[in-house]
Amino acid sequence: MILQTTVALPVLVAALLAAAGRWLPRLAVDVAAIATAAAVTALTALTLARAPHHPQVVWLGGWGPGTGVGIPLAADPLAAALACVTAALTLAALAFSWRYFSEIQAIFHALMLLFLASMCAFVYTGDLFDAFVFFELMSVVAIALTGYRSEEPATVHGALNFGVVQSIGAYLTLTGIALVYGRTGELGLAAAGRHLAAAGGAGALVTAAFVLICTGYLVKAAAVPFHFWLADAHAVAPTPVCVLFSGVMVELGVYGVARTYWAVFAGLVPLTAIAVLGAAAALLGAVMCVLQHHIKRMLAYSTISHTGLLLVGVAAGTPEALAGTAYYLAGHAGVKGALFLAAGALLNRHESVDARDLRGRGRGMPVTGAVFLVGALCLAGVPPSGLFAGHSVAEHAALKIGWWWFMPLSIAAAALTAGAVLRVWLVVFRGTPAGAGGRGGREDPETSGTLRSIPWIMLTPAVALLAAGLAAGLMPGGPVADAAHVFAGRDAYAGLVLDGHVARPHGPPADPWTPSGLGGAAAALLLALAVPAARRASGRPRAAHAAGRLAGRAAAAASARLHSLHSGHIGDYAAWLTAGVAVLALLTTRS
Amino acid sequence: MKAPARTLLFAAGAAGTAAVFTAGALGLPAFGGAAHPYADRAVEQAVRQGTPNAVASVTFDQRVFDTLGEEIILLAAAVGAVVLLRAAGREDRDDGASLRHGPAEVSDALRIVGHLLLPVTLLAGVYIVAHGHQSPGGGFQGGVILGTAVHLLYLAGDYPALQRLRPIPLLESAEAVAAAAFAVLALAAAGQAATGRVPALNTAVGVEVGCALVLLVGKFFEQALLVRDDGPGGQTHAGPGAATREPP
Amino acid sequence: MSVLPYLTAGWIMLVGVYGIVTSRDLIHAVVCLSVTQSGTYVLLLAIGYRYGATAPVFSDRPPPPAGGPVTDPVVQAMALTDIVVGATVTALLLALAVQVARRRGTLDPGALRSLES
Amino acid sequence: MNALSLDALSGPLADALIAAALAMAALMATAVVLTRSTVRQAIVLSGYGMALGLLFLILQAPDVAMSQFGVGTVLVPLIVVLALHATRRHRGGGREAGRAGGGDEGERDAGPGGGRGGRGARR
Repeated sequence: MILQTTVALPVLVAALLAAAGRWLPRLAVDVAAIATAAAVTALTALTLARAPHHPQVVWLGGWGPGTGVGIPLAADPLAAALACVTAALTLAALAFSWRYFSEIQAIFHALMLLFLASMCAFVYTGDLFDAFVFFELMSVVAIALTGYRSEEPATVHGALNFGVVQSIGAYLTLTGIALVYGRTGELGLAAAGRHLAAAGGAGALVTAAFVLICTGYLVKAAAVPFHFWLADAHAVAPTPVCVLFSGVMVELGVYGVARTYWAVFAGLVPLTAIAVLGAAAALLGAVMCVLQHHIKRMLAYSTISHTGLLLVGVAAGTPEALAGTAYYLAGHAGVKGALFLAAGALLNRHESVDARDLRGRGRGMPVTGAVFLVGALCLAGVPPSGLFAGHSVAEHAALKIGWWWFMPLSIAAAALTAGAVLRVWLVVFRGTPAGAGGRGGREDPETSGTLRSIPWIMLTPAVALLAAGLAAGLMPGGPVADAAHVFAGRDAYAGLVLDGHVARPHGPPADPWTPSGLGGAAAALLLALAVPAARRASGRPRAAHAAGRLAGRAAAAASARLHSLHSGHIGDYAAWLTAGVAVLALLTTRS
Repeated sequence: MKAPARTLLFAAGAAGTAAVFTAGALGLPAFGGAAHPYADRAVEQAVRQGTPNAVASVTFDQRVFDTLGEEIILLAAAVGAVVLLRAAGREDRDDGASLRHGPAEVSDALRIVGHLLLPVTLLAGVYIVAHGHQSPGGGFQGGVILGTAVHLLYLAGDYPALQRLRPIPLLESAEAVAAAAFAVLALAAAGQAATGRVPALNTAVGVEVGCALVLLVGKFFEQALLVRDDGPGGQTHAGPGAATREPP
Repeated sequence: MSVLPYLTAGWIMLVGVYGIVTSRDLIHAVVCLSVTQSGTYVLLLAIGYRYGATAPVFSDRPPPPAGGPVTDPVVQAMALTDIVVGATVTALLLALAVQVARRRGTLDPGALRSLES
Repeated sequence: MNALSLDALSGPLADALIAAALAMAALMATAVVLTRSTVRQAIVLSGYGMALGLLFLILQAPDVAMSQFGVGTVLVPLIVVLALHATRRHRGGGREAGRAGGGDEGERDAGPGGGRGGRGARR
């Protein structure tokens, strides 16, 4: 009953708000939405607490596994934890929008709750087609939320690109699902997985189905070259929505790949392609992140980079690496959510999120500044943040399977993204204010007017999320490793869904506190500190000698090239998407 | 990217995508084959539950959670369209010109399309009304026809009559309530017999789809028929939805 | 004939994406997207077809095996869901396109430069 | 017998009927994509929806066919036409909605190129 309620409760309250919202006072709407999100958080926490010991499976409508029809909702510990993160982030985002958006009506809250319901349902569902339906629901709600401030041209255009690219991806996923259905006659993840494993042998159909199903999820996860929509959508979406986009929605794409692989395709197809695209995203996202001035866009590119690392962690294919990925995801959700909320605070105080406009104007905002600083350090992997634990555990696991390149990659990604945030902190909160006259483009502050001071209800969620991200690395290693073992076993999942028994693995606990992990964190931190310095040096023309000028010109050309690739042209994005499918297929068949 | 480069990139990508899809399709059982394990199970369960239309049994009984997701999508899309199209004419009004809705600017193409579609829609509508949930058709198909047919009134009569026929705030509420009812029925009525549950769910879907489509199409009508009156005396901006939805 | 229907579905999807890539008008692109999606209905129903089968409705005919084979009701239910999803997504994207035109005065993706980073 | 259900089909007749409906659907889909004038495209789209509905009837899926007739031939084309009508004032250069995007040079390049690619892939 808990699992259905987790999905149904936000839907019911959302329907109520959509039906009666126009006649309800704003306070009632806020309280109802926040209470619902809190209730869902409690329900998912309860599921998480029960999942390691009692099977958390529901067959909707009473169609048990014996009938061979019906849709299961199942929560293994990792899925429950992800749902819990989702609900907690939604709670924070709704609390933040209490004062934010003072002129909105209940529709915003209704959409946020539907978003929460769709994400929980996507996490829990054990059925391929049902996953597609809720994946589409997530996209539809996300499009509506992205275009929420439809008065702004960039907003609607960003939302449109987002919708088209996501939809193409989702239709390819559905094509893959149809292939699986045609071959196995099953739609349940567990049942289809058992069928394919029993049939043995890979075959072209299995490869094609995996590639096509993964395409939709990789579009959501913003792997290169499917990532173009992400920066467009994040740059224009309202800040509380960005928190959910970056914190969980993108990560749900990674979850989709991981769940589909281990429940259905484990051992039948290689994950090399996912690793390659993920690594490309980690690098490209980090580089683009450094090149941005628009703070929300910068944070969006850093999400691309971090999600790329998550994909590589999943693609390593071992429970140890998955445990590291889980740490990383939890830490990233908290830290990135906090950073977006801090950016939102800047936006409604100064009507701009362009770092060049904001030079020195953050001096009066000590808490926001502290969030930026600590957030940057967390992105660099300072212990005990969840990102530190994730780096450490995943790097160790990657070395074990001979992926020597993973450690430099993750250090580089961490250093560049953290350095970019650090530079923003230096410029905005430590710089000296420039003369009057911004760079033109003012943005809608999303409130009725700019706020004199940031109210506590907007700051508390940011601080709480940051604290959670910082403490995520302290999660006990034993249960995390066990959860990863359960997740990364086809038999454990099939046993849970079809037979209703809980696997109890006994692996070694995950241990982030290793010398190499601490060394990696130190290296990333040092490099991160070097990024603002390097940017400052390259900004001073007199200091540049010949070699430096040459390097600078090459870098400028490269960055112009990169910028021109991210053109906002929907045709480009669709063409890149098909190219990505081809690359994915090539890498999956080759190895 | 220049257009030729884009087309080239697409050609390469499409070749790869087509290859992987073809390889997959060749691994499917031959078209029209006899082996459909899930279908056999679904038909068996439908017959056991006493639902003559197996498709309705799958949609509203065996895989009702899919349909729940679909109904939430409809709800989200209708609500989303209301949000996205809410600022209808706010900036137009700012520049002094008043707005009215009228059939004056309906293009010939619109009329032709409407007239071509009218008989088809009516035929289909009659069919849905004549047959219950036991034969092909059901809440969804009926809802679609109801939702669209209302707007063909526009072509027969004039716009004000249509507006009186669809009070948008009420429809929004009705749609959301129907979605909520569907969710409750789908999740809470699992124990009841399918013979009672399927028609009830069918009705909820019909109401929701009908309301959602009237809303969606209505919003587009409002956008399409917004015309400017440059002189005074024209009717002021009259979209009921837009007027109430606009933030102060 | 044995794979031709599947390949037709693939062709429809691909041609839709081609339309999006080469589109000069966002409304045209959204329509092409709906064409892409219609390929998935064709694929689903092709997978569910059986030679000599009738529709899975037993109001006037005994169920199988007595009444002869029927086509797959599961893919039909999936296609139904898919059609609704497609229509709503199309409507939402068209609403966005209307707003793009209103704010930007054009629908040519080549002329829209509001998203450059 | 229901009005929209066909009797069971088998043998070469079934094959021919299905093949014809499939070819029709594929051709109409291509036509929708290659119709660059948006108003005309909405009409072709309506026809495509009809072709798909017929295909679904032949494939013994009357429920889906009915939805397709409702959604594909009526609802979506109607919304498209309305959206076109709503945007006609805002299109650049005062061009009419139907002609937007037509007539410039890149356009003429794209059209036949698509046709060539299409025929090549179908062979």
